[in-house]
Amino acid sequence: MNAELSSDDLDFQDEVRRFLGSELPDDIRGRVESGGRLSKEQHVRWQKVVYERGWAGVNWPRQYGGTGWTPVQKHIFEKECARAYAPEFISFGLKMVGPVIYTFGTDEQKQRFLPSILSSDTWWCQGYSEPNAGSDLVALTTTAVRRGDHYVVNGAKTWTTYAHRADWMFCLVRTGAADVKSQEAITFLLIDMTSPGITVSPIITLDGAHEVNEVFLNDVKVPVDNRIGEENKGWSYAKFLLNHERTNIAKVAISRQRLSQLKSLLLVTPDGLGGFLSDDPAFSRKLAELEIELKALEFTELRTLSALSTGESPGPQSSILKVCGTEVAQRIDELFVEAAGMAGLPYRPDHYLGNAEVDQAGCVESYVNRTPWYFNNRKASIYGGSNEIQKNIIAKTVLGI
Amino acid sequence: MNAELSSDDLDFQDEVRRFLGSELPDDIRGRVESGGRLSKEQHVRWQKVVYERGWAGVNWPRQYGGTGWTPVQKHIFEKECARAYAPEFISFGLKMVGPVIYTFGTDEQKQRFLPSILSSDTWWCQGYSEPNAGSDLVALTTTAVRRGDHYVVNGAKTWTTYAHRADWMFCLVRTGAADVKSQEAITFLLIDMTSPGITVSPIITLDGAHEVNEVFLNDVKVPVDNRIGEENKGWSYAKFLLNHERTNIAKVAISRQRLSQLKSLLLVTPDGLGGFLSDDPAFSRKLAELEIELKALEFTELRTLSALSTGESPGPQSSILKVCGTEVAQRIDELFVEAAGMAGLPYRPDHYLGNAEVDQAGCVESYVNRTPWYFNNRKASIYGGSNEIQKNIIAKTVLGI
Amino acid sequence: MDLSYSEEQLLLKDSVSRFVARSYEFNRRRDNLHSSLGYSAENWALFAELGWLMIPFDEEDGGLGGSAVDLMILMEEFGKGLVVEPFLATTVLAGGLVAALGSDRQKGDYLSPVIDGAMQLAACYIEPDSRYCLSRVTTKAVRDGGGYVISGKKCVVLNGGHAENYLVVARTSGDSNDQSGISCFIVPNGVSGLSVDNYRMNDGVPAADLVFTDVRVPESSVLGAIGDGFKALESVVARATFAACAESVGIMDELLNKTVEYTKTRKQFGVPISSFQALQHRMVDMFIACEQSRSMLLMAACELDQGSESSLKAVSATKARVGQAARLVGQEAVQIHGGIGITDELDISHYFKRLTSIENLFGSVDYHVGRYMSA
Amino acid sequence: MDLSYSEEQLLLKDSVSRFVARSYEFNRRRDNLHSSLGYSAENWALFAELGWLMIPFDEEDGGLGGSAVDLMILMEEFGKGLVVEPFLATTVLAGGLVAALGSDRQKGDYLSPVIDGAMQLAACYIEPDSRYCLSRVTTKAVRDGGGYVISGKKCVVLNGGHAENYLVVARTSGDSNDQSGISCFIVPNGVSGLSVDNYRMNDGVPAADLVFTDVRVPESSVLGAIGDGFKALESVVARATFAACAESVGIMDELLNKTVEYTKTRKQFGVPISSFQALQHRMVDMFIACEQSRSMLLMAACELDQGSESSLKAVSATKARVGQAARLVGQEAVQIHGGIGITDELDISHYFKRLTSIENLFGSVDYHVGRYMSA
Repeated sequence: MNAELSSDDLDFQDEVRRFLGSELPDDIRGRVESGGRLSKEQHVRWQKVVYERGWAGVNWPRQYGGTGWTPVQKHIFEKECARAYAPEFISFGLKMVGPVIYTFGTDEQKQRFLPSILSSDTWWCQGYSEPNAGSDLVALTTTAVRRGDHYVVNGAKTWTTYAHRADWMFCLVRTGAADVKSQEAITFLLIDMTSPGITVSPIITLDGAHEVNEVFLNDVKVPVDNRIGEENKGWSYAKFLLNHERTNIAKVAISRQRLSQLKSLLLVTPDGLGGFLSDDPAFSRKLAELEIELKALEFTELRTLSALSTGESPGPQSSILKVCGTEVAQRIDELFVEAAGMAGLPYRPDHYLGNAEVDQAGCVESYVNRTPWYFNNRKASIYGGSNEIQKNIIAKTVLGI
Repeated sequence: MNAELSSDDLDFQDEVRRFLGSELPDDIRGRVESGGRLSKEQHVRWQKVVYERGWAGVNWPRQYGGTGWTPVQKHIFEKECARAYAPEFISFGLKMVGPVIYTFGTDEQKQRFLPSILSSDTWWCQGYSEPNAGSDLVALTTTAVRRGDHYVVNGAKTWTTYAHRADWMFCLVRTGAADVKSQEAITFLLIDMTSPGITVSPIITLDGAHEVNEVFLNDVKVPVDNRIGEENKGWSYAKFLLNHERTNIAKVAISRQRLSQLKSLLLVTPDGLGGFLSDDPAFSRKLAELEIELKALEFTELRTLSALSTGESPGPQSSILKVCGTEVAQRIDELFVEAAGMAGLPYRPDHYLGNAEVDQAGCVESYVNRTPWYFNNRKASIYGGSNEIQKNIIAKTVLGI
Repeated sequence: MDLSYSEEQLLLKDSVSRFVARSYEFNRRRDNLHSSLGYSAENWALFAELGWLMIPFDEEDGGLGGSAVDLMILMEEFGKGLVVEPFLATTVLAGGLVAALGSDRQKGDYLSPVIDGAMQLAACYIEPDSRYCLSRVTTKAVRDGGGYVISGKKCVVLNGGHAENYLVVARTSGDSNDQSGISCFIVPNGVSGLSVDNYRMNDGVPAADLVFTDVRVPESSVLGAIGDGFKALESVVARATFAACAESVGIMDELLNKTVEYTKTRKQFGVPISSFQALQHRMVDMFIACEQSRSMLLMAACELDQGSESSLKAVSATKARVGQAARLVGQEAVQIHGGIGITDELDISHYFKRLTSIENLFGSVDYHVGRYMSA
Repeated sequence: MDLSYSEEQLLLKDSVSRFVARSYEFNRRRDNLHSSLGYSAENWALFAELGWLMIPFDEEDGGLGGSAVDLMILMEEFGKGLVVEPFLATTVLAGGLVAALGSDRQKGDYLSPVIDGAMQLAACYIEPDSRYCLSRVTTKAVRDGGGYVISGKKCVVLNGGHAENYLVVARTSGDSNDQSGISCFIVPNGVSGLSVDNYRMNDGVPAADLVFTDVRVPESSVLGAIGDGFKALESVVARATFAACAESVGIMDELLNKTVEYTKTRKQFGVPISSFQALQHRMVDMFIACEQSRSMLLMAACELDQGSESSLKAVSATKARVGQAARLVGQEAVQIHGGIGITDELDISHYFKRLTSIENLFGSVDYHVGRYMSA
C-alpha cells in the first residue's frame, strides 16, 4: 500500500503542468480564479486548446478520439487543471451523452456526433427533469409518439442547464402508454435544438445567473435515427450514465484549490484589529477541520481510484463521494462568505456575470464574487440527485435497508 | 415585557436560599456536587427535610398538602435547589402518580396514598414500558383479568427506574381483549410491590449503576380499589400525566449549575503547558456557545412560564423543552469529559456508586465521576419519550404535518 | 416577570402585519426594490403617517419613546415581508446617532425631518479594513480654520445612495484602533470632494462605498463632543444589531412556514414530501432554531429595556445564536424546496439572501461569540 | 499508487479476524476482562505464537519489520472484537520505546521477552498536570552516585498493574516543558519507593497511577542517551495514536453493522425501525463517518510507512477526524438502539465506552486539531 505516484505518473504530471502553464489563456484563468462566470466563448476556446492537444476526451477510449488514460492519469489531469485555475469542461457532451453514444449508439451516430463533442463544436444539454418530477425522475410525462420515421415529442423539461447555449439535447421521453409510470416505457432521444416547436425559457437563479431553463416541446419532430438503442429501453442508458462516471464526482481537486485560495486570501484580509484574518484562531480552526475533512475525502476518492486501477469494483466508500464532495464544497463556500465579512455584501453583476474589472473602494476585492457563488452552489446538493436521494440510495444499496 | 422578578418573588428567593443554606446536609450536597450517585437514604432524608418545611409538594395544590406556588415560585425554587447542589426529588411519586391520584383518584385513594408520597415514606415506580414496546407505549401486552374484587395481572415491565427501591408501582395494563392493540383497553393500576408474584430483576447500566429493572408480574392480585378511575380509560390518565408537567422538563437550573461548575473546574485544570484549560481559546469558545444555547433555553422556558402565570396556554415553543433540554445537558456532559482529558479515563465505583473518598494520585479529582455520568445520561434522550418520538410529535402537533 | 406583549404592542404588531399583507405582495416588492430609489417613497410616507418612524426616539425629541420590544415587533414583521424601506439605515442607525449625540438644534435640523419622513440619512462607519471593529477608524478629520477636513474611505453604507446627509465617523486623534479620538460629523450628500459608488447588495438592497477626499465641513457639523463619539456609536450599532436580529427572526419564521406548507403540497414518488420522516425531523430542527432565536431576542429586549450593564453582551449572544439559526434555516429552506428554492422567481431565495446579508451585517457568529466571551 | 492490501496483509487480516470470531465471544471476553489479570494469558501466548507480537519490530531486533499498514490491520480487527490484551501498552508503547532507545543488551533483556510473549511492560509518561503534552515532565531523575533517584507521579499507566517493568519518562534537566532534558528509565515493578494504585478504566481495561518516592535505579536502567528521549517518545506515542485510531475504526465498523442489523429486526409501531427515513439517513451519516475515518487511517499509514516529515501532522489529522467520527458513531449507535443500548448486558455499550476512552487517550479532537495547525 502506498499513495505515491509512479515515475511515469510524475512525468505525466509534469507534462500536464507544462501544458497548462503555456496554454491556458490568462483571461480564462483569471475568470476562474475570481469566481466569476465564464462566457460560452471562453468555455469553447479552452476546450479547443485541450482538444488540439488530444486531451479533450479525458474519459473516452482511444478508438473514439479519447485519451485512453488510466484512472490515475485522469486524476492527475483533473488535479492539475484545478490547480492551474483551468475551467471545468462542460459535462453534458464529454461526460454524459458522449459515453452513451459510443457505448450504445450506432456507427452512424458515433460518426455523426462524437467528433464535434470532442472539439466543442456542438454543445449539448440534458433533458431529464420535468416540472412535476424532481427527484423522482421516472415520473416523467413528456411523450414521444411514433409517426413513420419520426417521433413527435410533446412536453416540458426543466432545470435544463445551458439549454440556451446548446445545439442538441439528449432527452428522456415516454413512449409507452401514457398512464404507465414505469421505467419500461422510456426512450432516449437526441433532439436538435433548432427543431421547430422547441421553446427555451430562461430560469434566473438567485445569484442573477442564467444557467438553467425550461424547455417546451410542442409537436417536435425527431427522426427515429436519433434514438439511442431500443425504444422503451431508455432508462437503462440513463442509468448507465448515472453510474458511469465515478472519478471526480467529489470534485476534490477544485475544493483543494479553492481552500488554498481562501488561505492565501486570509493573509491579506484585515481582521479589524490591525492584523489579518489568518491570525484568527477560531477561523483557523474551522479551516483546519475542513482541510482535514477534504484530506479524508481525497483518500476516499483515491481508494476508489486505486480499485478501478486494478480492475476491482470501486467499493462501498465510492457511494459517499457525491454527498461528501458537495458538503465540503459548500462548506468552503460558507467560509469564503464568512471571511469576506462586509466585503461579501456588495453584488457586482458586471464583474460576476460579465467581464468587468471592479474597483471596490472598500474591502478586499477578491471577495466580490464569493457570495453569489455561495448562493449559486446551493444547487450542488440539489441537482443531479439531491443529497437526500443519495442517502436513500446509500441506505438501500450499501446498508441493505 | 420584562424578565425581572417582583419584590415578592425576590423575598421568596431569599427565603429559599436561607432554607437551603441552613438545611441541606453537607454529605448530600457533596454527593450532588461530585456527580456521584445518591443512596435511597439520602434521597429520603432530604425530602423529609423539605417536607417538614411544607415544600415537598412543589406542584401540588394546597388542599393536598402542596405549596400552591405560582409558576414563578416553582421556577425560583427549582433554580435555587440546583444552585445549592440539592438533589432533585425523585419524580415518580411527587410529579407523576401524585397528580394522577389527586386529579382522578377516589377520596379513599387520596387519603391513603398522598401523605406518604409527600413525606417520602412511600416510594413509587412507573410500570409503563415493556420489553417489546419501547417508544410505542400503546403496544403494551401486560394483562389484567378481573376476578371478583381483584385483577390478576400477568406480564413484564422494563426500564423500571428504582423498582428495587419502590414500595408501589403505578402501572398500565391491558384489560380489553388480548388482541386489541388500542388505547381503549388500557387500565391504570396501583400495585403493591410486596404482592406475591412480583419479581424484580436488575438491569445494570453501562456506568455500572443499578437504577432500572425488569419487573415480572406472575398472577399478581391487585384489588379493584387500587384502580385509578374507570377500567379501560387508563390511557387518558397516562396522557394527562405526560402533558401535566411543563415546568422544569428542560432542567435549565441543573444545566446552568453544572456549566458554572465546569467553568470553575477549568480554572484549576492543567492545560499541559503550565497554564489552565480556562485559557484555551477553542475550549472557551465551545463553552461560550453552549452557555448561549442554555440562555436561549432558559428564555424558552420563561416564555412558557410567563404564559402559564397569566393563565394562557403555554405556546408551541414549550414543545421543544424536552429535546433541547436533553441536548444541552448531554453537551455539558461531553464538555466535562473533554475537559477531564486523561482524568476522565479511570473508573472509581467506590466513589461513584458508593460514598468513598478517592485520592487520585493523578489528575484533577473533581473529574472522577464525570465519564460515568456522561455514559449514564445518554438515557436522557432515550427515556420518557425518546428525542425521535418528541420530534415526531412536534412535527405532527406544531408543524401540522 | 412577564414576557407577553402589552395591548399597545399587540396593536402595533397587528398594524405592521396588515401593512405587509396589504402592500408587500411579492411582485410589488420586487418593482419597488428594482426602482432607482430601491424602495417605495409612498410606503415611507405611510411609515411616517403611522408614527412608526417616531418609535425609537424619545418623546422630548418628538418620538414615541418606544422600547426595544416595540422595535423588535416592528422589525420582526418587516422581516416577514422582506420590507426594503431604509428603516434600519435612516431611523435606527443614522437617526440613532443624531438622537444620541446631537444638540437641540441639530436634532431640529436632522432628527425632526427623519421622524416626519422628509429626510433620508445614512451612517458611514465601516471602513475597508475595519471588518466588524467599530473603533477601527482611519478616516481622518483634521481641524482646519473654522472647520474640519475629512479624508478616507467608507464602505457598505446602507442607504448610501439616496441619503441627503451622512453621519460620518472619523478620527480626530489617537491611533487606528483607539476608542477615544473618534468623532461624528454631519456631511451633506453632494459636498465637494465626496465620491459615491452606488450598488446593490446581494439581497438587492442599495448601498454605497464613499471616498472622502479633503471634504471640508464647518464646525457646526460636529455631532457631540469631539473625540468622544465611540460609546454612542457602539450603543447605536448594538441597537441596530438587535433590530437586525429581529428582522432575521421574522424571516426565519416565514421560511419555516413556507417550507412546511410547500412539503405538504409537493409530491414525489406519489406522496407529499412532508411524509418523509427525515424532512420532518429537519423541519423540527428549523423550528427549534426559530424558537431559540426568538427566546434570545426576548432576552436581549429585556436587557436593553432594563438598561442593564450587560446589554451589549446580551446583544452579542443574540446575534451569535440568531446567526447560527439563520444559516441552518436559510439553507434548509432552500434545500427542502429543491430546484425551485434557488430560483429568482420564488420568494424563498430572496428571504435566504437577506438572511445571509444579516449574518455578516454588524458582525458574524464568530465575531459576536468572541465579544460575548470578552464582555 | 496502490491502496490495496498485499496477499500477506490479507492473510494477516483473515487470521486476526478468525481469532476474534473464535475466541472473543462476548461472555468469554467479559470473563477474561473481569479476571484479576484483566485479559487472557492464553490469548497472549497465542499472539506470540502467531507472531503478532513481532510485527512492529525490526528484523534485526527479532521482529518482522511490519509496516504501519500491518499494525493498522491488526488493531482494526482487535477493535472489532474489543480485544483486551495489552498489545497497545506492552508492544506498541513500551516495546516501541525499548526498540527506539535501547542498547543491544537492553533489547535482549526487555524486547526479546516482549516479542516472545514472556514479559509485560508499561510506559509511564503521563503526569497529573501534563494533559496531552509529552514534554510536560516534572517527574525528576537526579544523578546520585552510580545511578539515579526518581521522584514524581505518573497516571493512567496502561497495563500498569501487571507490567514486570516500567518505562519511566523523567526529567534529568531543563524546565517543566522543555523537550530537551527528558530521559527514559527501565524500572522494575516492586522496586522500593514505588507505590501502585491499580484500577479499571471506564472501559473496563486495567490501568494504574504510580507514585515514585526516591526510587533508586542503576546507571544501566537508562534507556538511550540522557536528556535525549523526547523525539523517541513523540514518535512512539504517534505510532500508538495511529494504532488507537485503527482500533477505533474497527469499533465503529462493528457499531455501524450491529446498529443496521438491529434496526432491521427491532419493530416499533408494527414495522422494523429501519424503515424510518430519519434513522436511515442518520445511519448513512454513521457510514460516512466510518469511511472518512478509514480514509484518514490509510493516509496516515502511507505517510508513516513513507517515513515522511509530515507523518506527525498526518497522525494528528487522523486522530482528530477519527475522534469526531467516534463521538457521532458511538452516540448514534447507543441512541438508535434505545434503552438496550445503555445496558451493561449488551455489547453496544462496551464498544461505546472503549471508543470514548480512545477519544481522550493520546489527545482529544481539540488537541490534535491544534497540533495539526501548528505542525
